[in-house]
Amino acid sequence: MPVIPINYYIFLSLALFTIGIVGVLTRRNAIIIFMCIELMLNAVNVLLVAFSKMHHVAAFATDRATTVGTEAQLFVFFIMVVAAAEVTVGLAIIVMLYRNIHSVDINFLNRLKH
Amino acid sequence: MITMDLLAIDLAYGLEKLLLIGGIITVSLIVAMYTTYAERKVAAWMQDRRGPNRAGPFGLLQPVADGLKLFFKEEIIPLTSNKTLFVLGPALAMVTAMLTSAVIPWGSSINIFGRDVSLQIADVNIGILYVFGVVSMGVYGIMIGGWSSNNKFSLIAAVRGASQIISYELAMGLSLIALLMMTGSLSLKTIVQQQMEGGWNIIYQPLGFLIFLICVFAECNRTPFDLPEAENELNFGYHQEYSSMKLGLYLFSEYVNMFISSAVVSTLFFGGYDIPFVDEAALSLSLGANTVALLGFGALFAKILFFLFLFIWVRWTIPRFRYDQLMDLGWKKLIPLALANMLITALVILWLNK
Amino acid sequence: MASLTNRAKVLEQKPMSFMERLYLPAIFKGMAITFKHMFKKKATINYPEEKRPFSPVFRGLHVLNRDEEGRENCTACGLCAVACPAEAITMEGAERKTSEEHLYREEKYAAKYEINMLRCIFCGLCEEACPKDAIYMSETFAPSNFTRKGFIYSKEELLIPNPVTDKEKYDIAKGMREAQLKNK
Amino acid sequence: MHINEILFWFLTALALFSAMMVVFSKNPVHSVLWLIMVFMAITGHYIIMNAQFLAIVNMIVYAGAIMVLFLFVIMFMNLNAESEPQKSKWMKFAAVLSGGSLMLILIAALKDNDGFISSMRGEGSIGLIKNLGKVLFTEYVVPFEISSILFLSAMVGAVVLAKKESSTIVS
Repeated sequence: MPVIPINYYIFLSLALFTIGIVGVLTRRNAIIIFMCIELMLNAVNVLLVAFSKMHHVAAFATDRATTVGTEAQLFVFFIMVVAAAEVTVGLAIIVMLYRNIHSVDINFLNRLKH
Repeated sequence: MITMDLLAIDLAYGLEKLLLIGGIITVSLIVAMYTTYAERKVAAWMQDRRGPNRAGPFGLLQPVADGLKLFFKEEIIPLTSNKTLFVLGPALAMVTAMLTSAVIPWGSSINIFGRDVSLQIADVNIGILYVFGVVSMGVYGIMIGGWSSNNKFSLIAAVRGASQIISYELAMGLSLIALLMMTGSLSLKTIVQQQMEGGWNIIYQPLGFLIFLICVFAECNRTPFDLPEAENELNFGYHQEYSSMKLGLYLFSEYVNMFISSAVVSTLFFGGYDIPFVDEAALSLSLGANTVALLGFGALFAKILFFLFLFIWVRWTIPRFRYDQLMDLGWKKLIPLALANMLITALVILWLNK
Repeated sequence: MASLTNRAKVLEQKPMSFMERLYLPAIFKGMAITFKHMFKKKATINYPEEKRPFSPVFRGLHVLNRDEEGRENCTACGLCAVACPAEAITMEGAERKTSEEHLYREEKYAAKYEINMLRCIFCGLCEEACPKDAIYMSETFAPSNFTRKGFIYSKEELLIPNPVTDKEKYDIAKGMREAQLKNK
Repeated sequence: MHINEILFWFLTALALFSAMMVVFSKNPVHSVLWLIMVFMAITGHYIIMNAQFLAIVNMIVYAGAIMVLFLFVIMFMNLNAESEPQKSKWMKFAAVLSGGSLMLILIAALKDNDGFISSMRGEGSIGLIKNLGKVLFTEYVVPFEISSILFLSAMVGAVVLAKKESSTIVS
């Protein structure tokens, strides 16, 4: 039976998370930064699902009718819900930003003072 | 030894599925081909004309001729376009159009060489959600194609198309929820089997069917909702800069989409491969299971052909919506209607269970 | 504002009833209409195989006539050119020599006879003006051409085939019109 | 190697490569498309872990709705590679360095695990819509309703933000 160690998933998730962080730090385009935040959220999602599965596998060995791990997947579901809400508002803000300062460069946000 | 056995079964299983996939792709391509022919023919008949009748008997080779023409045309990629995405657009449109066919049950199982071969590529228990997932991917074919052409008409058409598809996806999903509350399953196969026993869903969900049908029209970019390709406003729509077979793929994917959505509508509301007024179980005793399965496929096919005709029929009857009317219909009429339908269905289900 | 004539009609814009606002009945009605049209008689014909019969008064391309012996009827009197409102006809007369009696019926004949089909409006006045029954209009259209020059038809192009040397073609050219007149 | 392991490595490579491309591609539209690829790869991972519902929701919500919004915004702003502002090389280097060190620390902290994920038949039923729905509408019904209110407020917020411009023009 194929067995994938949980460590692999942890590494994958960490790598995705770090790439997201690097993106937030290196880019100046507000939309790309926003996208990198989405990437970080997804890295967490992967980790949650992996942990849910791991716990389920462990519990399944003793109890065939176990529902251990459902909560983690629901967490992921709620994270997606929050992400969707966040994107609607966030993009609306970015669009407003663009209308006001004609740029999405975060270095020019100080123009909003004028 | 056990692993060898597993491998052997896997191989045969894989082969069977591969053949099925190949068959379905071939069938849907051929049907799409002849839908273009039917479109021109029916349009002609409805306008008291004869339609294409030069290529082959009754013009039956017309789609082949059209295809050949597209293949031999010069391939033009605009200089200022984004080359990769320009090529990716039509490919995506075609792939997403074909992907949906994976979860549609094209018939019950056929027994070949002692093996029960299910006429469904994948019976996943989230069948309908899969359909929605793929449909939501379909937006990208349009958007990428429209944007990468670097033409404002294409871009406007692409944005129109994308917002239309996204808007109508909502009403589509909501109209289906009422149906799913009745069936209690997302698997299309289960839904068909329930309809075989309890009658077609159209009887219980006429309003849901109507909303779903309207949304399907909008999702396929067909008249009255063909705003993305409104010739007189946007020249030609999001595929304006395309030529040769890339244009062909876009036009073709529209017809494949029509075919697949007809299959989805027939499966969800018209009993799928259920032969009307016939008890399949009794029939299979007298005719054999394989014949009945083939007959069932024929029944599904007949339903699909009817819906394809409906698509064409509506196209040559109803004029195009204005864009604000389209959005008005989607957001202010269909979504509340779908919600009301959902509520009523829920109440009836509760009342019946009491 | 007072109207000038009192004939202006006040348009009544009733709000649509519920059934009308549903649009569905109207849509079904429209679909029934288009469906009915599927079984109606087709207005188009398969052109090269099937041809629509010309009307007996159809005025097509000009033909210069010959008599039974194959002599040209035209005597270059110029009445057709005068009658032509579009001034499409030009001609040059010439005197018949004694050796040419089998070619031309009268003593004078048209050495040059040209009709500009781009100018011609196919009114048929030339046909009516001709005292010698030399020009009449057939049931063929002027075929397409690449140059303007190609539309100026010379006498050789306008003349009907000779009934003596080329009987078959003459019959064809002659017969179509007569068959039609008979059918009437 | 079993098919699941092959898929795991393939999807992991795809996800990481696409994520890199999200950060490093100059054209914002390309970034969006690469991010869609990341989400597709993650959807694939969910399918391997038999979290079918999450897989399909990930596809519909993230790839199908959220990324279309991003694409919309970017296409309308007409942002292309030329207008993309760039940070200085040193800033980039520092960012990559700090990101890398964060990753190293996190890996060092989390590497001592002996759990595993297998794909035995019958044990993966928690990811199915039936079980998730049961828990969602019994134990988690209050958060579910609250999330719907969150959505409503987000929608109202977005509309208000988008409307603001026209009101300033009027005034």
